[in-house]
Amino acid sequence: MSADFLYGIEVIINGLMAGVLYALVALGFVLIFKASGIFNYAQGVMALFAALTLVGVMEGQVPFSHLINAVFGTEIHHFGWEVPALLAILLTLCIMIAFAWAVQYFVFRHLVGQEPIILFMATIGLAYFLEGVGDLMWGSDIKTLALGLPQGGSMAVEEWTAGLGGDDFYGFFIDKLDMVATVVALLLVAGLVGFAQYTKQGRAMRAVADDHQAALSVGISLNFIWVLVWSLAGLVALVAGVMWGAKSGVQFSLSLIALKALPVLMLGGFTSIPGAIVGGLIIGVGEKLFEYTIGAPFLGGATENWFAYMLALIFLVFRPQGLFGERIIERV
Amino acid sequence: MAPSAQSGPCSIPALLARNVAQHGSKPAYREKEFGIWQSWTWAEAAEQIDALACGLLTLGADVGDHIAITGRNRPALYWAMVAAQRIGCVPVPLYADAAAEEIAYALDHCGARFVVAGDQEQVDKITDVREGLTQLEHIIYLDGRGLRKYDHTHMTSYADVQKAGRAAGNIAEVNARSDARGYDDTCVMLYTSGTTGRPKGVVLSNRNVIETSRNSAEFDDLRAGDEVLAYLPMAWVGDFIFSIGQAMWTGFCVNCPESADTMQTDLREIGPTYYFAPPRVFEMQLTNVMIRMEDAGRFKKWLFDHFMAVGRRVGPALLDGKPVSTWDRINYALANLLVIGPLKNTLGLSRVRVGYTAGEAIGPEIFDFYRALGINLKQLYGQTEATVFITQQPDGEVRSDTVGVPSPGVELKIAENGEVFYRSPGVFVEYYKNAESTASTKDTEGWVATGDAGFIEEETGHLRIIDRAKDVGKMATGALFAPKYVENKLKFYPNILEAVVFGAGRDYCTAFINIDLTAVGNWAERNNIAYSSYQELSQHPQVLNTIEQHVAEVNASVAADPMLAGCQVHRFLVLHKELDADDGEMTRTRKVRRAVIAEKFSDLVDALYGGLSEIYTETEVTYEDGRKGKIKATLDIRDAPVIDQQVAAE
Amino acid sequence: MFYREAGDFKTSYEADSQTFPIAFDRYRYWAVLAIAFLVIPFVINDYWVNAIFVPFLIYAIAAIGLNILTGYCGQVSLGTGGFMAVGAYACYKLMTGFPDVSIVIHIILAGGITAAVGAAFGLPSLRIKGFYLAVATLAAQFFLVWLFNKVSWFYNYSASGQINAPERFVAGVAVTGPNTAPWAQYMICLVFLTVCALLARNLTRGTIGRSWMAIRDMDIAAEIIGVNPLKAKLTAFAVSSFFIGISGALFFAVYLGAVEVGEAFGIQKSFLVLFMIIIGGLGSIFGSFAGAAFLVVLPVALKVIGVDWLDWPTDLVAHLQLVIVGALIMFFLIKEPHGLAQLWRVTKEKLRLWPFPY
Amino acid sequence: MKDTVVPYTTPDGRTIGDVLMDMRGITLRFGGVEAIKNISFDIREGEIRAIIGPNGAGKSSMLNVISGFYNPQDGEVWFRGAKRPPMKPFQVARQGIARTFQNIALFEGMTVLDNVMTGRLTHMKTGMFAQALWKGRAEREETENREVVERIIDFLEIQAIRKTPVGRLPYGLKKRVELARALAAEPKLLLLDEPMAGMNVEEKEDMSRFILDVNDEFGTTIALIEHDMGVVMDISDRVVVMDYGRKIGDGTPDEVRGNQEVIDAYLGVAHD
Repeated sequence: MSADFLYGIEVIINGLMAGVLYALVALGFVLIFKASGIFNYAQGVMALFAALTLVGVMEGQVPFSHLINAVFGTEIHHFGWEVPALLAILLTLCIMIAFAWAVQYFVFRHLVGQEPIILFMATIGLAYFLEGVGDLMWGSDIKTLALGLPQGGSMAVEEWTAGLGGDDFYGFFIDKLDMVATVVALLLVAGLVGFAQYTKQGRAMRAVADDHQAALSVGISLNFIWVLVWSLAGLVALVAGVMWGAKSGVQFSLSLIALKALPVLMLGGFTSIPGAIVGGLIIGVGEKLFEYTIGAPFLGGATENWFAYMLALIFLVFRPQGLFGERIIERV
Repeated sequence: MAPSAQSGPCSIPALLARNVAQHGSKPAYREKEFGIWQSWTWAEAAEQIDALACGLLTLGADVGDHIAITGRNRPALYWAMVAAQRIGCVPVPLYADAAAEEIAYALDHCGARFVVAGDQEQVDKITDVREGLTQLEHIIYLDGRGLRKYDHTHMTSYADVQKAGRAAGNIAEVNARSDARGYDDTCVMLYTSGTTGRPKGVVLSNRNVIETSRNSAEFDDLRAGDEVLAYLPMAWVGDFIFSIGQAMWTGFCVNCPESADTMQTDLREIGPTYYFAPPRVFEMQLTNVMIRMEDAGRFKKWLFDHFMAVGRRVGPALLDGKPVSTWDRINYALANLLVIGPLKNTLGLSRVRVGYTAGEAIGPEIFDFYRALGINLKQLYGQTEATVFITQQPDGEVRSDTVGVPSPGVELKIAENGEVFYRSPGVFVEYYKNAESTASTKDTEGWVATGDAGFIEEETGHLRIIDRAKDVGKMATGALFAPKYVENKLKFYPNILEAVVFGAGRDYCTAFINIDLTAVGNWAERNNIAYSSYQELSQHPQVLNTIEQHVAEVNASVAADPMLAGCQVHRFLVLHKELDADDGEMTRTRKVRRAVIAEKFSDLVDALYGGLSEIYTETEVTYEDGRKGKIKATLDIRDAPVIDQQVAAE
Repeated sequence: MFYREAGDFKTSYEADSQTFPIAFDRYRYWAVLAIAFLVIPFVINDYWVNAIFVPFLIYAIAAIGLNILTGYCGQVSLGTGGFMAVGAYACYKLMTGFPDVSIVIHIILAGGITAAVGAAFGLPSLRIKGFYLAVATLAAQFFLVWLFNKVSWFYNYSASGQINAPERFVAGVAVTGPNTAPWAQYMICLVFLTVCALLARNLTRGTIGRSWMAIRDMDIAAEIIGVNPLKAKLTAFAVSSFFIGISGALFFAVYLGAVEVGEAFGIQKSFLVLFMIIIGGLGSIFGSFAGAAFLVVLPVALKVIGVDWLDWPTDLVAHLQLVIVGALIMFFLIKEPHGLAQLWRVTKEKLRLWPFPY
Repeated sequence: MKDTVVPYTTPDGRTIGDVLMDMRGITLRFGGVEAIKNISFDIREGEIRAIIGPNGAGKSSMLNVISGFYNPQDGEVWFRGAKRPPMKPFQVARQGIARTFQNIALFEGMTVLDNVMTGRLTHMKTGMFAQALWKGRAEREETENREVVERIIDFLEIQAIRKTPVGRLPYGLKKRVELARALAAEPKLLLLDEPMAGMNVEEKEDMSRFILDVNDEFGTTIALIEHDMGVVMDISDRVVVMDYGRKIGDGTPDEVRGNQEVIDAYLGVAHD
């Protein structure tokens, strides 16, 4: 097999793995959107916040230390202990759940029945708010997330695949972390789907998604469901945050993965879990391939920034409801 | 001072011509229609009038014909009156809300050949009674809405008549006719809403209208550039003088509201500088203000009460040009900025330079409220036969209890029975086709009986109306007995709903009082005084004390006028039931039936004069469902403090 | 309280439908204009110009633009930053390409070019609605920024990848370039803002404005009364982009002087302007001003209080600002979806009814 | 025209003229469902034409075909003597067909005046640049159209609420404002979708009066849907009766009343 072709395969594989992560983030959106009709722009910032918190907890940072120091002229920074990763993750999860409750209680409870666009703008506000809070709590300096996840390319794969091509082919370069991430993401996706399908809360969640009134009438508490989905979104955010954070450090740009997820959703449809997954994969592969074949050689690279959007945009014009989204029928 | 027929314009059309010449491009009429104030300059108005006049000629109107006009206040209808005068006809405005048969009577009585009707409603009323009216030839309607399908053989739209007129080109004829109008020719005929018997057609000459208009305009220095809101019935002499007489004389602008129910907003938009309203209108406005202020926040409420108090203290003084301390002036300026100014503005009265009220007595607190706002609200006394003005209040001499000094050119005299007579250039020509009523009202020297009893205060020269002359009686002492006068004074107290004063042929006056359940009830609640029934409340000692104070105050003010000092209430009792039309004690229009009451409660009357201190009585009452029942009660009889007349005189 | 409307009546539809029907408002409007044009230029100094006035004036133009699209026509756009960039780069190319044409022409042309680009990106709005569209406009944002980054023709192949505004004059006075007098910067922005505001007002009060609002309130009903949705939406996009383009041009040429597209016109810009109209008031020209003023003054105020008075570290204050802005957005969306403009309207009504409560 | 018709005069003196709109064999399907099955009927100038029928009879679908929301799979729509190609609603509007909706479709964000002014959009031609300058052409056009609108506002007696945002209005008034907006377009054909739905008795009487007045004063041709028989029979000249997408009756109210099929299908329903 020719090297170019094989490199193409490699690109696709990497694309697929990136796609899984996109899908993961996109899932966070879909969960909330299905249940509450809210398009949660803050998803990305939630990931950032989760990662920041995780790091902060592990390192035993004092929350809001900057603020406290500034106000009281103290000089405190750390509690002086370190928290083991797993415990830290649990703590972070609790915080994310508390956050989910707060969001529901203070914001969206008051916006029930508003147009989607209003809710969307509210989440943009939320994103700003949360980013500010995160920075206030843990400071805005870039942090490294040391969970001991494997780093660098996987020699095993490389050697194992080197044989496939001729002399000018050195085997697939695949990042270990990406592999881990892919596995985790797949597990999480599976878990979520399972949750939605087979648990009582999951079924309630879907009921709410289908029809609020009906759900109410069978005694499902909307508030509870909404807090639940926000919590799940928090979980997703945490995982995504960990993966991305471990990959490229915990910093503001992390919050931009939300922007990555948007086209995924437009492609897959805002209301479809499988859509999110497929969409994620398409985007992941698509942008990598485009960059590899056209972007880098002809357009000066860095086309990932917009390719996904263009793809989604063109796609939308022909199929506004996305791949798997329910058909939008206009009543007169 | 009255100019002879030669000098100056001697008819409304002549005045119109003068206005066109003097301020042809100034606004003469406005009407709120289609969302904006449609405006006509004097020149434009004159053109409209001419067109209609010519049109009427084509319809064959002859000199001396009567042309009836009915509908709500609209410029086009005012033009119709002038157009009629242009061609030597007599305009006869009718009450728009009059019933069909009343209209039928008027049309038949004046033998109108043409009617200018405002809209479908008016047209329908006329067509209903048309058979009876032999002379009626043609109906001219203004608003064609819903009239499309009507038989148009004897009906034309206002616009079409004008079109015909513009086409006919017989303006010369029109001018000839209006030039022929003399100073003593009929200007307008107005039907007095007859309280007794048939309405009478009061004939007013150009002299009447023009001279009263001129005098009254000079009296209040009305000028071109003033704004009035024409919303009172066109058939009422007041509206004719304000909206045609004075408007034509001074050349000020007449504004017509969009409809009756938008009157308040339209008033606010126009902000008239010269404003007339009967007391009930002012009263209604005041009540609205108070009700709306009830819902205001605590601070606003406090602000309002505080600064209205300032206003009440300072406002009238400022209006009357009395000396006011600088501190008060500052206070008032502040009040004006924070409360009074905005309030006047929302009421639409902030530009009022001269305001008049007339027709019935106005409550002092109402009167003072508007004076406190710095609105120059004055009272006048007049009637159709006088072309409105008999007396009016000059600036700086305004009081709620007089109707002012004789208007320019008016002479007054008081007959020994107290009836007021006047003589003036405004005195009407005659009652149309009714010589004997004319004779009975107007004597050979031109003195006219008003039918009201009153007297003139020596020191001020102000006229004070006591009562209808026929209701004024004599007491045993020979002193004047004017129950209504006293009753009104009593009724101005919110606590007192009704009062009936006795004393005709007696030595002194006594009174029945009805408490106002809402007012007194509130008071009782505030001072947590328990009561189970109207009756119990009415006999509560504290209530009686309050009422006694009121009576005392009334006595004091009554005693101030020597002529009436005899009418002070010496003894009174508070009735145990409300006087009620169902029990025949009042008319449906809530006027007390003195005789009936005196007869029904004879025991109480006797007790009052018999010097008892309390009396037990049983009264038959009718409940809502018509059942009859008896209520028993023991009523206190109180002696009210009176001021000795000799003392008062000194 | 200060309103005296009695006698302020209308005798023509022109008078009835004028921008400030109430005399009192009219006088206030003229007063503001007079101060803006005749007083401020003479008292203003460099700090105020750069910290408050020029940014305010420029953002106000952008806010008006976005408000036309979002507030009046109901199409949410997150591409504002990108469109501002178009304006900026168009202006730059024109300035460098035709040095002897007046800068004013350039800025207007820049607006026109942006209008074209905007209309192009508006095309999807026919098929996709609500926040689907909002997300779609992000495509514009990213694509455009990428474009101006990668294609060096746009920045005349300069090594830094930056664009720098050469010195240009209006009536002999330098309005761009390093040695521009503060008052000159202020004046040119003020003039553009005033004109833009007037144009916007005229468009929104008339036929086009009504078809926009019809589309916003109920697109089906709009169609049934004869509004062509394509035309309405595209005109909205075009007009909106025109204003945004002008603001972008001014932002680059007059305010910053030198621009690196990523940081000057990133997605944060899009959000900033969106926030301005949310806080200021959707569907209100005045709201655009209020919002712009608010979000321009807020950081300065925070900085003055936080850094200068309490001497906290700058980054801390910056974070606080994020929190406050975010919270405000949510607050307004919950409590007062029509923003400061609505608050203003309510107050005005109260003053007109004074002393009555209703 | 398929068949020539003689103009005639109604008892109350209105002239009913030529065929204005002719629906020929209209069939409309949603997926498998046939909402309208091969229906033909015509609407003549100056008449009040009612389409009645029980719920789900396909009345609204028929109205939506006329106003261009749905394009029928089979059949032809003839308007003013010409076959109408498939059109978008706004093109239909520009042909001079205005309508109201059963569940009011007003622009809640605007005042009554602005709402009614939108009805004039099809009559307003000034270009964007002229509008941006406002003074001159745009302002003149605005004023001219405002005059028309004000007369309609006056006609429907909604002067008092001229400047109120429609959001604040009660249901009955909203219906009237929507009628005003439709009238403002000075349509050749006015479609009313259940104009009296959800109204109390005297509101219904008012609305009937207005409909008759409109038809009388402006000579507007009116087609209306209503399932309250009583009102329809009083005000309409001719009635089409639909049931399950079929036409089961067509003629004057009296003829329709007589029609056995109608009685079975419809009045039976109406009685219980």
